[in-house]
Amino acid sequence: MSSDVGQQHPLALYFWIWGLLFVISAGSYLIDFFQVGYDVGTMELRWALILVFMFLKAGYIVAVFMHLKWERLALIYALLLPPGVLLVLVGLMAWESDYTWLTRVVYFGAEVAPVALSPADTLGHH
Amino acid sequence: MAEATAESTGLKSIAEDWSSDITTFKGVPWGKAMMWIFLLSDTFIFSIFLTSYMTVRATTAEAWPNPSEVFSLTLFGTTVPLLLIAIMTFDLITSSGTMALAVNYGYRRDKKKAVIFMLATAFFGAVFVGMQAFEWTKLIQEGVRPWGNDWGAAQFGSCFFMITGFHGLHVSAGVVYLIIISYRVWRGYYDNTNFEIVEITGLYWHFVDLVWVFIFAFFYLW
Amino acid sequence: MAQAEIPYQEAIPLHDPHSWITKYWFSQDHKVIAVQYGITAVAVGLVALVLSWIMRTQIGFPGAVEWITPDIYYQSVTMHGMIMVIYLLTAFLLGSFGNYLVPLMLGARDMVFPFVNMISYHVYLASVLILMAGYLFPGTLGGPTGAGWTLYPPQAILSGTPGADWGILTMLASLAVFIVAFTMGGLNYITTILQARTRGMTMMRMPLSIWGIGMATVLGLLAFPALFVSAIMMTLDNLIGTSFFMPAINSAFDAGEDYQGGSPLLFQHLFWFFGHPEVYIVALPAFGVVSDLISVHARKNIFGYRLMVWAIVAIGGLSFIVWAHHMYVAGMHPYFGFFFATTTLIIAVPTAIKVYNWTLTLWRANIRFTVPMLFAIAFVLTFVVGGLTGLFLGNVIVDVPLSDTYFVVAHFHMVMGVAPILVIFGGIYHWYPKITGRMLNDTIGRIHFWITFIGTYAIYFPMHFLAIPRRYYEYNVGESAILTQSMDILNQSITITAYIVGIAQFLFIYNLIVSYRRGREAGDNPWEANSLEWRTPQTPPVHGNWGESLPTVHRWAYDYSVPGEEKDFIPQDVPRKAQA
Amino acid sequence: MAVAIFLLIIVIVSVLLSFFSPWQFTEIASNWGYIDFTVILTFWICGIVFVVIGLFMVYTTWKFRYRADARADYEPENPKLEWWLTIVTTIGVVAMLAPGLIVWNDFVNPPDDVQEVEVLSKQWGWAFRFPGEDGKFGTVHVDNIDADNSFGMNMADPNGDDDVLVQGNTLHLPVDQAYKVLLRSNDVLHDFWVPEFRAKMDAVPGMITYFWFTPTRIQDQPYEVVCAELCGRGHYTMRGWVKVDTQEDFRSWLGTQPTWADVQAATALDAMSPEAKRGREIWAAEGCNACHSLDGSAVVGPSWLNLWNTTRQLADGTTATVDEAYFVESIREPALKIVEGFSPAMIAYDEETVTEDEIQALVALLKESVDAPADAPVGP
Ligand code: HEA
Ligand code: HEA
Ligand code: HEC
Ligand code: CUA
Ligand SMILES: [Cu+2]
Repeated sequence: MSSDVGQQHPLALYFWIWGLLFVISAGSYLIDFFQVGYDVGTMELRWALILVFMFLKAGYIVAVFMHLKWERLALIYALLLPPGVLLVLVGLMAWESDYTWLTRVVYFGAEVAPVALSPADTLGHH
Repeated sequence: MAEATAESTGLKSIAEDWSSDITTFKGVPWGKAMMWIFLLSDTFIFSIFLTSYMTVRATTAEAWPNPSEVFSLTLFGTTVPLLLIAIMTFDLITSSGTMALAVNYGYRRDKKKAVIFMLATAFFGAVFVGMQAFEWTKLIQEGVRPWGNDWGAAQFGSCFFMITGFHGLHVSAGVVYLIIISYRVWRGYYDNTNFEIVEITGLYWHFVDLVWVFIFAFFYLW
Repeated sequence: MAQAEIPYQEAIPLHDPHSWITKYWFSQDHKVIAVQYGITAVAVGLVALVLSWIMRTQIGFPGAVEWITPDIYYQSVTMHGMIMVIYLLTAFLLGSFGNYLVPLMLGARDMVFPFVNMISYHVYLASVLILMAGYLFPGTLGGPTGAGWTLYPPQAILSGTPGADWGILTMLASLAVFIVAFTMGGLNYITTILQARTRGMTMMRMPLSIWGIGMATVLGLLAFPALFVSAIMMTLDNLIGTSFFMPAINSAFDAGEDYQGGSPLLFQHLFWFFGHPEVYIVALPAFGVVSDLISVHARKNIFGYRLMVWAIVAIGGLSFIVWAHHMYVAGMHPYFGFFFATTTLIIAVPTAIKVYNWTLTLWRANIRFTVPMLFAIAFVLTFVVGGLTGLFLGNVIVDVPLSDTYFVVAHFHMVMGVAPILVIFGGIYHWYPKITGRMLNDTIGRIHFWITFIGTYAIYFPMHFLAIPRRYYEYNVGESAILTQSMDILNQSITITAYIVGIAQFLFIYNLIVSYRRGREAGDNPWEANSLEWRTPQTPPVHGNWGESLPTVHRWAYDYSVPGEEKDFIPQDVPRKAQA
Repeated sequence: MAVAIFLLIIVIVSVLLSFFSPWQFTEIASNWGYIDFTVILTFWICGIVFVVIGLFMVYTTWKFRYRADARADYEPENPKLEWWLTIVTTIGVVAMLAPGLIVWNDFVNPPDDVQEVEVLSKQWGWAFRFPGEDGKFGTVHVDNIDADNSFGMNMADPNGDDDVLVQGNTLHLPVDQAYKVLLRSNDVLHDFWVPEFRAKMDAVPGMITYFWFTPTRIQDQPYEVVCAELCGRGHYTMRGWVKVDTQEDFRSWLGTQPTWADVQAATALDAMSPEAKRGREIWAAEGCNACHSLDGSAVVGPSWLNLWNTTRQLADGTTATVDEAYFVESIREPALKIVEGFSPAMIAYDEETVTEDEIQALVALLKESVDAPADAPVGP
């Protein structure tokens, strides 16, 4: 594309992506609407779906709306590489918090529901 | 044109761009480069908010209230989970779409349409903030506080108010920013540029939407 | 887009100052902002210096001065550490050197957004004032916080710690404001380095100072968010009783909040996710600047420039995945030790390369022992000592007996408390002629150097042998036997040396003031250096730096003693001879 | 010239000080000789590097000092040399790191015959707890702490009854017995450090941390414990003592210390009926406590607090009242009626595991598990 007038792309593309984002968001929402995961008691499928829709949506926003797709690689990599260290942080913190939680369970006799508590459960009784 | 010198693609283009003189990001105006770098820094801020949320949620031995129910709305007698949040999500996407159009019209030098769509974006942003205020009010009435709630871990409220609050501040700032820029565009401050200012504003706005994608996934759905 | 090109930059209208206020106070000229940053940083640095005297007095002569209570002691330690690291070193190296050198060394007119740059300084000033406001709150819980510069909760917000009332809040607020200031400045530095270099100035021709400053700024922009967010969360824990970092506790000093379920380790991880990059934020600019000082004054090209650049990049990247080496004995997941010890020792390799290259630059050089060069050499030696003791601490099991003792204190004073400070001094002696047009007095400079170098070495080296806990107001409590008599003597001598070294700094400040009017005229390029800042048409450079057009760069900054050339230096903007 | 001389002096003095300084590590009194070994190894490698670099600088600053007629070499790089230096450095790093990690592996993995002792830290003093006869610690929580229960023992946990509680700042340990030190804090971070034992670790409120060691040396003077993590204005006063005894001396000392049961006997705490108390024992013994709390906090399963006689919303949309029949069914065939919001995680218990008689006791417990004044027994 001729970049001397900046990022210019056919309007139709934007409408397309716009529509797509609606569809993806609807997908995310339906995960909850149908209580995916809560119904069967295992959350893996729910988490996987959440992540898939999240990355799809984020990807489209960044790539098309923020025009990153059309930028030169030098910029793309400069923006995408540094957050890699955050993955290290997130991974280690997940590990760390599990460990802390475990010592709480073992020594403080606490234990926690793998499934979230529903407010309805306690609301009626207080 | 600066980029005329660097037409190669792929990894080679990275090496060439980084080893060229004057500019590293070819064809990227100063303001846009600065906005991107700022957004990178802001990404770290929000990521660390979310990481902290993950950590406290996984560390606490208290049960975590179920957001699906906490944020449900009762409409015509039926309880719909996360309804308001869904509406807010769609509202933000809509604003992202109008913003993208504004950028496009800006580069087409269609000042009038650019301004109209920017103001539309600001409008949807304001609506979002309004809905958020409603949501906060509802939760506060139901007894959720940053330091505790009736349903489980206190961190539920802490994280909720902190993260959505910080995001809401970003949206509010974005609304103000949009209004100022559209005023200036309208008054002709940028007439002898390519209107990349609209794109820069757009970057910020899309970023705010982007953050919401992650908050929605991790806080409301997880 | 044409904006990014030099002709456009040359056409930018500069906001020339019209009054005293816009020239010296609200100036948008990067050189004035640099001096503002520098003066403010030195001023708070002196406060921190006086605080170190208070601490040393208590350690060397316990009880000799009555008003040094435990509260005063811990408040002094905290403020001393925080001021030195953030408000002096970070602010000076990036705010002052960064502002001054980035546009000049790159051949730019100014920073890309001078207005934001100007605001940056004033926000920084505000953060300093907020920090100092901690001293204004009276009462038993008044005064600044005494939580240690690491501010670990729960302790930091409970009233068993001095300053738990307002001190901790002013500290957190000040840090948040500082980060805003830094972000405004930092975005400017990065954008200028990436997008506003002059013709011919490729990245691989940039002086190492710019590499160091640039990489440190990147680290800052990515690491400060962690501190920013933790400051917000701690403020919330403190003010409205959230429990991010606060587990259920039972303390007589708990202000009655019902804390539950938070994670103190989370704070430590976030603090060091910021904190470790932070130590490189203060080290990398020093690395860069010292490379330039050594090369110029040794009249020799820097050895292994490319590897130096890659080492800076590698250190910058790695510094984000070593943070928990500060937490080996913090009770984190035991297996983290393996990961972090390995990454920590890996980072020593690129750092070692830098050390080798500095010393190898001296090999077969023609060393002029100017005052800046003296400081540069002293830097290398102190950094080696501090770096090597860092290797003790980095090796997880070796850290177990050493952690939280004076060995750690000795390590970081060597590597941070004196090495970068020496570079700051060296840099000031080196660029003062450019900033003011006059030389600093050489004799005073040499006296200042020898006292500072020998003195600080005498303070910090023996500290390594003190196997006693740090952050102790007093050692002889009850039947305690951990402090032996010979340690008493050592502590006293350290204290006395610290007084002397501290006083010597006033010599330096005297020199700065007097030479401004009376110093010898410097000329444009007194050190016969190559980089662009010495090629400005005027000395001191005027607003806009360059005349009609910007300089064009033809070579790297290190063409010293090129064989077959008449002079032993060839500035960067001298064209190459037509190759036959 | 002066520079080279001073650098030389500094190198020499540094080396001399390292060998002849009067300040050395205290004499070791634990199994962690390996730690000392890694320290010494690191010392030698780093020391040699220091001397080499120092002397190299002495030489260059002397040899290549400025002369007007001299000229520096022009040598931008020397890849071969740089490769060599990188490799040698890497070797040096590996030589320090590898033994270090091996010892660390020992450090974090206590041996099989290890005994446990808990160190309870609080601003600004220490207390200690041994697991007693059964070798098991009772669970604890700071919320349980009150005037009669300074350790925060969980009343409902029978494992705690024989725990030996040591007040005061002195801990006794038998020589040559490996101990895993469990660290707990009531308030802020502390760090339990005895320099002679080398090992140390922070105590973190809200969790348990640990390290292990074997005391190896008996001496008359107890070893001094110093708190090594800033814990407020009294940090520097937070000392304690560890006395290493022979096995016999240790036993007789331990015998003089009260157990939690002893402490409890002194105070009548519990207003529950005997039957309900028996129910609580069953609750803990059968492992119901892993999933059901008595304090209202939802664990894996619903809390039993205020459960009796309430109407439950079930997942299939129907409701049920918690009476004896429902209770029995919930135990025998839990999958039949799933409470809304919970997963069917509970296994079925048959008559052999939970007898009819025991169910009666559990029912009594349930009936008495209602919100009561603040000093009612607190669950996990
Ligand atoms: C400028 C600041 C700075 C720098 C550059 C460093 C550099 C290093 N630091 Fe330091 N450090 C601090 C500032 C700094 N540190 C501060 C402020 C603290 C304390 C904070 C507090 O608790 O208050 C601290 C604490 C600290 C700890 C925590 C100790 C504890 O609390 O228990 C550790 C542990 O790993 C550590 C390790 C290192 C290492 C491995 C390096 C390495 O980067 C060093 C690399 C350099 C060299 C290695 C020397 C050169 C190399 C050679 C000459 C050849 C190589 C030879 C061989 C490999 C044999 N440091
Ligand atoms: C850059 C960092 C820096 C610097 C320069 C110093 C300088 C000094 N420090 Fe400090 N120190 C820290 C960073 C620094 N320190 C940190 C982070 C801590 C940890 C705090 C904590 O535990 O929470 C600490 C803690 C600390 C302790 C441990 C206290 C304890 O644990 O109980 C001691 C004890 O002796 C000490 C002493 C000194 C002394 C005597 C000096 C000096 O007086 C040495 C001599 C003077 C100089 C080297 C000159 C420096 C010049 C200036 C500062 C003037 C302004 C600058 C210009 C004019 C350019 N410091
Ligand atoms: C592995 C976890 C687990 C253990 C162990 C366990 N339960 Fe449960 N229990 C649950 C879960 C999950 C539910 C909720 C879902 C359901 O109704 O099955 C539940 C439900 C119940 C209910 C119905 C509660 C209500 O609110 O209606 C009773 C009664 C009960 N359990 C008794 C017991 C008893 C008695 C024991 C021990 C002998 C026990 N449970 C052990 C997980 C457990
Ligand atoms: Cu307890 Cu320091
Ligand atoms: Cu570090």
